[in-house]
Amino acid sequence: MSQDYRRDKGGQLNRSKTLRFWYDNKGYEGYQGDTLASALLANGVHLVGRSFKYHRPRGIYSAGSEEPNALVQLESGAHTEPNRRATEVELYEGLSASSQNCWPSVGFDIGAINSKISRLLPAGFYYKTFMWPGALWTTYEKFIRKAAGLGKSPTEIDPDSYDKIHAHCDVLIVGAGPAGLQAALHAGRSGARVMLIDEKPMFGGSLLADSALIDGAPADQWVTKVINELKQMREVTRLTRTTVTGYYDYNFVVANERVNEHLGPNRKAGGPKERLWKIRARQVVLATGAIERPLVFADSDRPGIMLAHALRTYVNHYGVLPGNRIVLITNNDSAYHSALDAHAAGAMVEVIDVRRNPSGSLLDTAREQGIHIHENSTISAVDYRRGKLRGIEVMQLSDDGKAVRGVPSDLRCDLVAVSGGWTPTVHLFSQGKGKLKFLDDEHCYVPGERAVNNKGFEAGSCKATWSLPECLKEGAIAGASAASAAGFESTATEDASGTEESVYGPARALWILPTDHPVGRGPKKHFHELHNDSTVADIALAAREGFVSIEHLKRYTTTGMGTDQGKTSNLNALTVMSEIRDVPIPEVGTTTFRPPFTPLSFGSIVGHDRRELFVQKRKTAIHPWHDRNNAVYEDVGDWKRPYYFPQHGESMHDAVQRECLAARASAGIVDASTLGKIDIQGPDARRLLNMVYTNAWSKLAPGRCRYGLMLNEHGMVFDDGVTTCLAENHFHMTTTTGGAARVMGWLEEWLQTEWPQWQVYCTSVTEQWAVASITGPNAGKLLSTLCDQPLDDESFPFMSMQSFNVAGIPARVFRISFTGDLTFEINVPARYGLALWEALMKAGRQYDICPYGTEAMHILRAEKGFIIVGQDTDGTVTPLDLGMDWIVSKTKGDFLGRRSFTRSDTTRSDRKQLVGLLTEDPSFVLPEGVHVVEKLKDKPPMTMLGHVTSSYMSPNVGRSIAMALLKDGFNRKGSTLEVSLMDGSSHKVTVTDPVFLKSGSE
Amino acid sequence: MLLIECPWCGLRDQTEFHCHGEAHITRPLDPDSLSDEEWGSYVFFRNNPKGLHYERWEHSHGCRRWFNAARDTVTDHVYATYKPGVAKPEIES
Amino acid sequence: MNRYSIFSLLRNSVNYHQDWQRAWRSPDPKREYDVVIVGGGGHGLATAYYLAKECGISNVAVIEKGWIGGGNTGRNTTIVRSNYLYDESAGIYEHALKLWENLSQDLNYNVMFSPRGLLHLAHNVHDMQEIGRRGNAIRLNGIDSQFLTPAQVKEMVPFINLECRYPVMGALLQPRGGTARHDAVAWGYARAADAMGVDIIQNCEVQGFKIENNTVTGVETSRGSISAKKVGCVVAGHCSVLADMAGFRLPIESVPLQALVSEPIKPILDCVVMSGSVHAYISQSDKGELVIGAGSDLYNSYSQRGSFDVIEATVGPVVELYPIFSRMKMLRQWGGIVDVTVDRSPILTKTPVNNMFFNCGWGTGGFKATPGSGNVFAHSIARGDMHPIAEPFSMYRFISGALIDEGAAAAVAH
Amino acid sequence: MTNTTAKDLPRTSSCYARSAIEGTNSLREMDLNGKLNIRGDASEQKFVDGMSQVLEMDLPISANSVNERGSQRLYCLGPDEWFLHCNLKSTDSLAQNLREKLAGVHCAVTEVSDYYTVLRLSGPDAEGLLRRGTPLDLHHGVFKHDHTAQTRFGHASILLHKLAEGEAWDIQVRWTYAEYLWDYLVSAMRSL
Repeated sequence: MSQDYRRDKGGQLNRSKTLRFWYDNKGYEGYQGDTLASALLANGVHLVGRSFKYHRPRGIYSAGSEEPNALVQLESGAHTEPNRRATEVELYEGLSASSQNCWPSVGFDIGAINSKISRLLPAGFYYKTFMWPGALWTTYEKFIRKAAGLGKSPTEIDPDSYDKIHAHCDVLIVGAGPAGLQAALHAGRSGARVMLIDEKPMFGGSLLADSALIDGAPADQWVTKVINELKQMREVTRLTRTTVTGYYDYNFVVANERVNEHLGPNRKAGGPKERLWKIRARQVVLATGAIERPLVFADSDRPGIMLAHALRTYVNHYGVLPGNRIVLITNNDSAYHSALDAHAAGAMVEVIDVRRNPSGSLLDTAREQGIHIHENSTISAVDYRRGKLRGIEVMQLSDDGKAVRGVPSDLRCDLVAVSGGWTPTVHLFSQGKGKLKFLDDEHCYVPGERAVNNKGFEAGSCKATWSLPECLKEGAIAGASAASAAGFESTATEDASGTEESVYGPARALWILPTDHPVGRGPKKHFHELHNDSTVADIALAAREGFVSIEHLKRYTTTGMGTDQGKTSNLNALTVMSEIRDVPIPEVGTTTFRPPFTPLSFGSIVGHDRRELFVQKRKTAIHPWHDRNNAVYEDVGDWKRPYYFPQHGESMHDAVQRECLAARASAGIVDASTLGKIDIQGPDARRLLNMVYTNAWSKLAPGRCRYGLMLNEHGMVFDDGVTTCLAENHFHMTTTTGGAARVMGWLEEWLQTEWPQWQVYCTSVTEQWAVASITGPNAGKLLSTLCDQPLDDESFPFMSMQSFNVAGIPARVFRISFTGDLTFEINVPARYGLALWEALMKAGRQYDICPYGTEAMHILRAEKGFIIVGQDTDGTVTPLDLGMDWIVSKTKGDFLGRRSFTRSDTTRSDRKQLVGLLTEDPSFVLPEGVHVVEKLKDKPPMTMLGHVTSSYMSPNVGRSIAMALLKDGFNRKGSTLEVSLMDGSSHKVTVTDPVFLKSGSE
Repeated sequence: MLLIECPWCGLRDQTEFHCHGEAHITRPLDPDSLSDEEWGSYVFFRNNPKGLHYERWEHSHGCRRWFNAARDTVTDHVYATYKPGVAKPEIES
Repeated sequence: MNRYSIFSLLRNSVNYHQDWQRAWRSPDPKREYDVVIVGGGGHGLATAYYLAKECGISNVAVIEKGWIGGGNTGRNTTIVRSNYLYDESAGIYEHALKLWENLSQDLNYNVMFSPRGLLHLAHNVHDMQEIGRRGNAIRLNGIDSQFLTPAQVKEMVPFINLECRYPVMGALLQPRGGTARHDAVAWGYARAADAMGVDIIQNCEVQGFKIENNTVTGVETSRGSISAKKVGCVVAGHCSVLADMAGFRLPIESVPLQALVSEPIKPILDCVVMSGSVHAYISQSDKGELVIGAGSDLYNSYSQRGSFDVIEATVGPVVELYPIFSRMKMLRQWGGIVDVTVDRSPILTKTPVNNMFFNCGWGTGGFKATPGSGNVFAHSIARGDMHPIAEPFSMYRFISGALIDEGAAAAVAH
Repeated sequence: MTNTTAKDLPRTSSCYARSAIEGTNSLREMDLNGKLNIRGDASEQKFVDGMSQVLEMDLPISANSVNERGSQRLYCLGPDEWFLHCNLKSTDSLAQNLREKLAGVHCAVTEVSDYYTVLRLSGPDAEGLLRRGTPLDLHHGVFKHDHTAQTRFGHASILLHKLAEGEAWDIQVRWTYAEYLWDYLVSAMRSL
């Protein structure tokens, strides 16, 4: 299909590169340099979507990121993306897009029924109905959900990659229009590190659509010159296709670069689709420009109606004349540029000016060109039929602009362009906690005072500076000032003097234009907000019902809550409310602008932190052996620990039972490398241990080990482990795997903030040591084959440590036990962990050594009634609750948490206490987490006495065993209670001591 | 996203640090002499001002030292950071 | 008061909706009230509503610094559930859930309570033990709870990545859990309370309390002095500031909690899914946005803004668990100030000042409790003594040690 | 009893099967060297003198600085913490000499050779690759040759050292995070 609306010349396009694309399965052609929107317009396609609520047909409204209407589903399959703004999607060969929120097609949409019953669907209608009968709401809701939502989520895994990078600079400039370019130039010349960022594929900003002169030459020549100079500066980073989406504290700025996206999914080049920049800037210059403000008239949401500056952009930048008979409607002079450019491009142009007796050089020029100006007039109706804009009705305005008079006259046209002046783009300034101020004369918010930590400057039309020479000057000053503030010598020069295109006459403060029936009380609708279908009548209703603050207004009418975040609608909404309430706009309020400026892809936010890099997998030195030997892993924190080692298709249960039996029968081996380890040295080491553990440490002799419990100040157990005295003032502490970092932090916290004068240093040595723990009656014999050390009870007693070579590796060997059987925990430098393990496995073959995982480890310890902190405790358990009063020193004085023991709740005798439970049926294993009751009731609620913390089938005891935290548990030993099961049944249990296996040597 | 001056390593990104709550709370020397109210107050009750706040930070991804900061909880402006043991600076906010 | 219904909507449409009345009046404050509620969020408005409706006290003012519902009521992720571990928690949250189930009809305002089912995922052995304990406790407290296998989870959420970094091992389902429309809760309570005579006074900041003989007698506000026989403070985030005015401290710290929504899409997720271990909390609103609960910044702040790293730490897990969302886009992020207690349970309490009551400390989980919290707080204020459901949540538990440690038990208590 | 000695035994690599990348940018895990963590009080003259004498070099005393002598590098990590890189073989004797020399001085010498490993990243894009994970300003005008800093890379804490010459960086990281760091840098290389 030919590009009927393409101009013969003009535009910054590569006309030699024709690109074929598909929209709603129909093929079209465009050029390299087009956006999807400009290419569609070149092909005469205006209707591109259906609105959110009423499913009204909608067209392309803008030429940029403010687009409220033209949202499409880009591509399909794994590459699909919903809600892409056609005005920003760069055209590439083979692009395929489809319309959204319509069925069966954008031209004929069943959902448009909503438009027919729109009178029943005012703002907040859903709060007022769908309540009877109550049970039906969920049914209604299904339909509401289906009707809402715009595009569709991808349903396949994202095939693209994303990059993320930190950056630092002295001066960050957001926006590369005339002010931004000037700022970059002046900051850059000072030698400062500068980043210049713009969301468009090329720099130039408003100049891209402009016909202005700078330094006597067309603006694009000046832009090229500036870019060339910037390219020469080593410290200047230039980013196009990059949107600054967030401005946070301390000049932390987030920007999203679309790296390869514009090449389409079939691009040959590798590299990421997008890159997220996390930038710290000393100074931030905001040159973010302005967004054209719409005029709202009857049915001004129809396809074929667009912003005046968008028209100009399409004509000048994209070489598209989107209509042949064009009507502009305006309340200010700036639209005349668009009128003149469209006229020059060959369109028949008329202007409807809502002002009375407008005058000025631009109007004179327009009249000279033969452009008819309808003064003091408005559009009272839009003729949109069968997918096409066919004309409008024009009427005279009353003196106050609130009504129309006379008879309407028909005006044939295929495009209407609107201008209600300009709204400075203050989003980033406001995000950065800057305070906005309202300029009465300019009818807009501009940057006021900056937040204390977000230093920088603003320049250009983002502060309502409209003239080009002024923008250039402000840019130069902002760039130079920012560089100076960042510590560089810099002054602004006036080497770029823009030609003042014309002096603007005053605008008329009129944005909501009347029609032949009162606004909101007739068939024609005044949409001030296109994205979410919010009308002027909705605002009036909100005001009537008391939703008058901007926050209530937004939420009640959903104004500004769409994917465009109200870029074109917020100020009109404020204006309507201010007129209804008859208060100035600042009293109505200011919307809080929140990041992101435009929607930011999850993929970009995630960057590299996905899949394998989501969270590091920590593995022990022995891991390669586990891998080779079929280990099934358990995630413990970010560690991968062997859970069990199934053999020949064993089930987990079978493997674990086998491992438990083997460990007690002869020899078992477990990888204990993940335990936290802390080296503690200094004259006050014992003092520290005395404070952080409940028991006494003053007399532990070198070479001896002791078990300890740690409490928080609330008196609750939070970690445990064995600590060994290596030398008089030197200790080796172990912690739980999950608690390693917490305990290290706990010690440092106290030492650094409370006891800095104590002479003791703590050093984490967790990964220094690989640990293989061998247990079982033959553990000693096994070890003796690998060392020259006497291992008998006398030479190497229980709870002691010795250093000697094991398999030729220097080792610290601890005779401690978590199984209750003879156990040696062999610590070697991590580099030798695997060698040690393999040596032990080899030497252990004659003892049928059995490697076991964490599950068997848990069963073996439970058989002996040893606790696991975090499983048998949950942060609400004291040592006394665990029946471990033996570990609480009564004589050593103060320790952390001790004082909490004497509070009324902690001294209760009926606290939950750790006990053992034996099921009536010894083959029945209680699920962990089930609750104990006195006697099962027919139905809940029933009083719970406590819950099962640990529960296993113990092959060594020969029956199931369980531990529980039970209210008044110690006094209940011997009694029979019931455990309530999820299926409603119960099982009888007897309360016992939690030590199930009396045998065992240690 | 704060920038925080570690007294030893200099100005660093917030993501290198951890905050540990109110500063200048001294552990009672003789907890036994405290009433339950006084003990509970020490363990759980905190100043939670809207405005100037003295708090503890740890340069956890750096030198792992703890230090104190005076920060405004409304503007998030960090007025000062200082080493432990140093008296809290007077800040005019 | 106009009654809301499809018929009133039809009737009003004839006249282009010109005849709707204000949802609530905008009265000037009176000199004196029986009860002044400080804070016009969901909990405060609910308190006023139940005072009028169930306690026969309608000479009540709700004083709000800004606009009602402008705080955490309008900034949360709208999740409603009652599947808490401890009896005390189950008591108050289930009380709330029962009220939720009939709230639209009770208020004649559609709060869009949508019991679409709520899943808690378990990703490791410890999680399985945790949901095992909690699921059983919930059931014995008479609340619905079911365990799901990974396959059943996949049935409910077909696009979930069960084999993510921490594989999904199972889940706890509360079928009656779901979401509600947060703004509607504030507006619905306001309208219903107003209809019974409660004065809702917006843009009125409390600047101090009138306290005589350790008994509160009123509040000083930006719109003048207002006397009150009793005062209830329900100002999430700012409770420490009010306590400070009244001369005492609370075991509370205020931190920014963040949330974000994606662009709207057609329905794809029909339940609420929460994962403590992968840190992803997600549901889809009726508008089609994916509503995602982010973490809190770990420092005190009243700035209602958070850090970008919290957003990164939130979106990462979402994409890990739901890889198809990688191409979705964040539309809006925001923060609220939540008041956090050490045990992650709220504080409903009498205070050191007579006739002054505080309701605070809801942390990240206040929205779901709104009706229950307001209801028992109203009864407590009316009686002058705490309602049995509220009783365990006294601020004095931090003295006795009787914490309700949902935080320690679950590692997360959203 | 076997007669093997430790040095004959195979060692486990912290990057397991990752083999060095040699290209425009290169990445490899350095051979295991000796590492001592040393704590002490820089304001105590005996400590400073003892350290200097044993190590035959000046004690760097501001955090994130380094002194070098032969194969020895001494990093100052903080107000009371140093980190020594040395020849693996001499680790024991250095530790012993330090302990003896500093007897009576409150200090702690802890061997952590196996706790950490060092990855060397070099090439024209090295700085850019590091910027994928670290929030630190690594610009050549700010982070100069032979500068060092403890910072963050992704989830890992690292000790970063820009070598005295060229675009080469040593990244010291905890043993169990080395694989993660490696894979992250490889992912970063793919996004250049």
